[in-house]
Amino acid sequence: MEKNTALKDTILFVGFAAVVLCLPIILEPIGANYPDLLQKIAIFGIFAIGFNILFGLTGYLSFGHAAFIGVGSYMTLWSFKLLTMNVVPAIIFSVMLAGVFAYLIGYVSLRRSGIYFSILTLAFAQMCYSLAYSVLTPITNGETGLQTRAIRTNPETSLLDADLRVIDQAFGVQEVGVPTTNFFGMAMSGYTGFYFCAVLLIICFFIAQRLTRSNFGMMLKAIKSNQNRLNYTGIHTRPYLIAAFVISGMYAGLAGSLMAATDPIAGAERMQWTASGEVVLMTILGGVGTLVGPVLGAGLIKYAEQKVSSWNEGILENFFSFLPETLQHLMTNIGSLFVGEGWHTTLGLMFMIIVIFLPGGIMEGIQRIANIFKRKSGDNSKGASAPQPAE
Amino acid sequence: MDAIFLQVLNGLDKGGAYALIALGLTLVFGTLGVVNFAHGALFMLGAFCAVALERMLSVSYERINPDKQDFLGNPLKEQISYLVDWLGADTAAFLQDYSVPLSILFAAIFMAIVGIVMERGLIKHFYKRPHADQILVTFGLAIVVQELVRHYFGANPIPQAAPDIVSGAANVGAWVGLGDNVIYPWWRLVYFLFSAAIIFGVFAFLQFTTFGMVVRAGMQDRETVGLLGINIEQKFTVVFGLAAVVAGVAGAMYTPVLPPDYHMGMDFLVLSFVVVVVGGMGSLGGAVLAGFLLGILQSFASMQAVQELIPGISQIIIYLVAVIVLLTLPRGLMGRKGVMED
Amino acid sequence: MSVAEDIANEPGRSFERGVANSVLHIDDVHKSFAGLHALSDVDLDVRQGETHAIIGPNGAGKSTLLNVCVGRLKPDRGAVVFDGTVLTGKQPHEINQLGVARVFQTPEVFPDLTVLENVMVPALSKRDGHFRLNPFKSFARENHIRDEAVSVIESVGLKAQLSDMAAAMSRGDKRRLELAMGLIQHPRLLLLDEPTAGMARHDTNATIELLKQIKQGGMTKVIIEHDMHVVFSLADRISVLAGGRIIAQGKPDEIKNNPKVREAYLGEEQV
Amino acid sequence: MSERKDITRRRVIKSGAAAAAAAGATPYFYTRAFADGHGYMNAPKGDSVTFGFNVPQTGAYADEGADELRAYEMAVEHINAGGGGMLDTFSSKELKGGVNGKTVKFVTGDTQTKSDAARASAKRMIENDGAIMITGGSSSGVAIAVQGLCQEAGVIFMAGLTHSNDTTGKDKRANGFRHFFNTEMTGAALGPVLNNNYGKDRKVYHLTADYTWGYSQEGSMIKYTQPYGWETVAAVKTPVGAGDFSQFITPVLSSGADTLILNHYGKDMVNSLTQAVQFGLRDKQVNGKDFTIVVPLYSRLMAQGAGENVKGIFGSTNWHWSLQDDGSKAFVKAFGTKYGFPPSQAAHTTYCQALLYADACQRAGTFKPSEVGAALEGFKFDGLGNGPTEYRADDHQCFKDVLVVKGKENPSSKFDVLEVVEVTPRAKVEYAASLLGGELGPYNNG
Repeated sequence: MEKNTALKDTILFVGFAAVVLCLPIILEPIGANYPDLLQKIAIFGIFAIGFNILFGLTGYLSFGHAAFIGVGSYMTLWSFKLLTMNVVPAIIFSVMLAGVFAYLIGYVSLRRSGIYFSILTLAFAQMCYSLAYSVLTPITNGETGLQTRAIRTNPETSLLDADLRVIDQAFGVQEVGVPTTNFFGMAMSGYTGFYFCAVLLIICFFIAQRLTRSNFGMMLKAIKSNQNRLNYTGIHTRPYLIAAFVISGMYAGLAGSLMAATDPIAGAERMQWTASGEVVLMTILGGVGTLVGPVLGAGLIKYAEQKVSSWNEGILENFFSFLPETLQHLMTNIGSLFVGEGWHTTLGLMFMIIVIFLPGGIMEGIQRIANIFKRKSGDNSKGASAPQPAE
Repeated sequence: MDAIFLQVLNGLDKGGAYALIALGLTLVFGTLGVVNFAHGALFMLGAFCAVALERMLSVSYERINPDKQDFLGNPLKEQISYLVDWLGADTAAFLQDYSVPLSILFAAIFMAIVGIVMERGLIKHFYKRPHADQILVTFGLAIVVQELVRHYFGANPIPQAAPDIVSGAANVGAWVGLGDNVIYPWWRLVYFLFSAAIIFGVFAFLQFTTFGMVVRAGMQDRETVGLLGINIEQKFTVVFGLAAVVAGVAGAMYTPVLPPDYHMGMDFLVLSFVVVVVGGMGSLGGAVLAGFLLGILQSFASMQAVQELIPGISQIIIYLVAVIVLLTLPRGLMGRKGVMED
Repeated sequence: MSVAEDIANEPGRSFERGVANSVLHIDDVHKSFAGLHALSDVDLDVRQGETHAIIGPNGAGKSTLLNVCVGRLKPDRGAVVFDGTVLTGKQPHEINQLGVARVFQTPEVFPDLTVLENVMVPALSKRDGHFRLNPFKSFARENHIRDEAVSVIESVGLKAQLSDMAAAMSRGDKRRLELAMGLIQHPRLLLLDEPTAGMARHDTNATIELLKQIKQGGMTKVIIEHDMHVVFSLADRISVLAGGRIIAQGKPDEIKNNPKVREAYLGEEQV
Repeated sequence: MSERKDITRRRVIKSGAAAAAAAGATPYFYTRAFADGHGYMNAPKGDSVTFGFNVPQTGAYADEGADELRAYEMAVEHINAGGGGMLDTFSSKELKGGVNGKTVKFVTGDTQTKSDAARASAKRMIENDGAIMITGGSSSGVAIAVQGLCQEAGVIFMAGLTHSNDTTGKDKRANGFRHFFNTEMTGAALGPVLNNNYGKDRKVYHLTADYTWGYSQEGSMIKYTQPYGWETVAAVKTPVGAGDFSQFITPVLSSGADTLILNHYGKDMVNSLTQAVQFGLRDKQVNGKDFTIVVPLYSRLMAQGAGENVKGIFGSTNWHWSLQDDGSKAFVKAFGTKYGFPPSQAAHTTYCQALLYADACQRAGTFKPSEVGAALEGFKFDGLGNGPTEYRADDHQCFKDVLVVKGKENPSSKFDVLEVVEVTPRAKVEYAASLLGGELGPYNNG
């Protein structure tokens, strides 16, 4: 049995890695094989996987994880501005700083559970957002966002408008205009940027998988199932919760850092509650507590945001051009309710449909389809998909 | 002194709005056990009831006036209101002037229908589902509702005028013996009284009717009420309808203060959750108390003297209060043990 | 200074560390809820290796006493001393780590875990104690603990349901699972809150047999029970609680014939 | 100036061994986008060229975004037809159907008025749809973010509605161009008009949106009213999207100020203005003067939202449909006939930007950013509704007359909310490019 699980895990991991690395080919038919969307899918995949370590395993629903995205992004930008355009130090510092923030916020917020915990995390994140947008402008450059600049020539220029990059300067790097971010010379934009993110996504997936299968992961699941009982079993649950919170915060910090690494700008709006809500939706949409689900959810939402929003009426009219003209107009009108500027409607409907018909998210849908095929191939001796009786 | 007095008025006014939204939210939490992320959308729908009524009262037909020109230089098509034709100019003007107060009736009926349909059609299937599912489905619904509103009314705010008689500012200073600088808009005073009346009405309803008794018992202990064999499902529908109506009329009456736009529900959503949690989940009194408390604190935090002392405080005061309250009082101001803690 | 030390060092109070070979010593414990005295002047000694039953009519304060022992409730006065350590004021997980395990009256299992996992979790916590974070220590590779868990599950008769979700089990099965979760920790003191309630007679007997076997292993047990068949089959000594006070203590035979006990139980239970 | 051209992003960092690694590791994909072109990003193949219209389709500025999109669609029609609308009145007569012999097509994206979303959607249009330029937007934060992106990606950015100084000030970039005016020009134009109408020595209370544009607008208003003895009593920052501004308005009553300047835009402007009027500010007399309110930047779409309350209130705007020059008349006629209502200033500026870009490409004979940019730099034109206008080479900012407007007392229709009070000539609002700082840097051709 134990070998069976290990084998299944290995297959899952290898399959996941293969699919991620082949995404540019797999997504070609739906027109999603361009670097930015691929990068976003990988980055938000990391975010969602990390979020799932907290929410999926312990059941603690944080509404403030966007704060760590912001922390990671700002730290990365400052590393670019002060040290070097190489992403390695930026990522390391960002993940560490996000971890520190997560520890502080988690330490306080985890004194409460349930919706009280959710509101505490929300409150902290909203405070970070509001301050970053206004009072902390000297660090965050407010609404405009922090960007990389040319090397400072006049010492009186604010560091927001000019950079130092001491490491790069020490190595005598010649810069023309504003340089691009790199990983030892490999540019972080375009497909290289995607592969960089993809490799990190696979590593993050691996770590999450190991965590889930470890004793630590089992304790987290036990916390979700019955935290009180676990206390009487001799486990002090708080350190476990804080650890889970910090780990998922570091995942978020990494995601934030990668956002800034592939696209060197950091804005406060990344920390708004809607951004925290987005990752909650991704996780639930894909399937809470599953390993692959959150990544699927992330991909789906990013696809909707990027592609569905771009299907304007012209594209719709082309799409329905095979119809007679009146019908074409009618269909275009109906269609435009759901795509283009109406893409939010599609998103809202998708949430509702999935949660009504597939409570376990997309992963449950996949499971059901798989079960149908299993049954067709004759393996229906066991009622594997029999619903669990309610309490 | 003047400034402080006015900030208290501001706080009461804001607090009234917060309390009205939070009231329905906490009622639904407490009795149905549902985390309703679409509650903000109900508030927004109520506000658009006022807009819709105003539009209905000024439905018109076109008449070409060859003497005037429109912006393209073509003969102007004048809009003639049907209401004017039917009822005469005076009555029509009167009705249009009072469209916001009239919209309370319209909003109450419309929102009751919306609430009942929503509960029967969707919410009731989610009583036993995890909170996360409830959040996702109601959030999805909120998005769909607000996109529909945007489709018909556009994205820009649509101001609604208060009736002429209460459109100016009252010389409140003269009433309480303060200076002439203490003036306050009539409509805001009306709104405060209105919210107090609604809050009082809801409490009286829950306190003095048998129906209210059952609902309160349900908030105490849902299982027991179920065991009593009372037709609790039907009661739940009514409770949800009530919450929708309260949110709706609160929204309709708020339109002269804040020109409604399709996104206002989302803007109020987070705030109303903070209010409910600070008050204590499922506690009606707590929601009202927290609503007024946060309203007044927010007003004071915006004063320049305070802002100079603590920069940025006006931006974060609500959340800061939420953190402090939750850390010192584990279940909010008036919350009970065991509600929504899993 | 911890709460426990605080209480122990309260001026003018000294705890007797109990009689010789006492494992659990309950010293003058008072607890009241809103003016209602749930426990008053409770003194109790549980000796090493014995099975001590606490009986009494409904509302006598039995469960309150157990809750005070495991740290769920804090007494108003008095203390609980386990093997020389004051438990009062300690966190539930600390008390468990000292070797006190509890089997709950209403089954408190992990509903979303399998039966096997339910039993392995307490075993892990017994072994590892404090917080551990090692992502490469796979739960599936804990062969030693799994084997032990399987044998304990077998001994409570749940072998067939090894990989079932606990949520889907019957109430009686959950109680047996509870028992297994307590047993696997090899506690020095096992507190059993009505371990056979809701079981069929046949299963009750099986449980009695199981507990008898454990007794040979030298584990000290405190058992709260309504079912006198169970009590008299297992108990070495019995304490009777009524109205929050201990009204009698002694060997089963003494208790059976105690007139006070009969009075307290009149119309309540059949002795 | 010529040496800053033609530098591609590939000449980026060279750091020892890293560069060697890069040379071997740069994969096929990365270079694909421009390797087969003519040495610049998304060089058009075939007989069409794609413009990217990046406008807010959701969020608070969705209506302005929709109007921008209408104007873009019309601009594309006119460019492809070689005539119609303001193309007929435009001083440059190069465009005669299509651009450089290619038909113009377009793709659209939703900025959501968020920098991240705007950059993502611009990237999609560049990377996936092959857009040769990006244009649009309805807020400065977004404009600056997208401008930075276009600089990195190597396409031209024609800014839409963005009023902050920074867009062509300290955040200016070689690949970015702005037709819209800015807070500096608003201040310079409004100052004298306010003095003429309200007199010297007033006490001013500022309510300022708590973000970059707000600070910039507040600074300009203080700078240009000070010479007339206008004194700042207080400048209070308000959270963006505050909704209810009552707690910021009541202190004005007792502050001794006789003028309130609302450095707000969009929804904030509608809300704060509506509420300030409700509080009876306009009916008051302070220091023996009538209390006045000023809204430095007007948007007609939003002013419609503020309804009755804008009457008599001064502000500035980039363009207004009631202008009677040939260009404006032609534009309003074309737009009004197509859509049934007059265009907004957002529609106007985006229409102009599309036309100006197309014209520059035609004149340069290529779509290569550095050459198109050179064609725009210092370009003088007329007939686009703002009178004689110049794209200044130093900061890629258009200089033209600024309109001072006020809310109309007797509107004849729901579109007729503003009336033009004064057209401040270009000379009075011009400033040295060095005033706002920043560096254009070199062009990036991708």
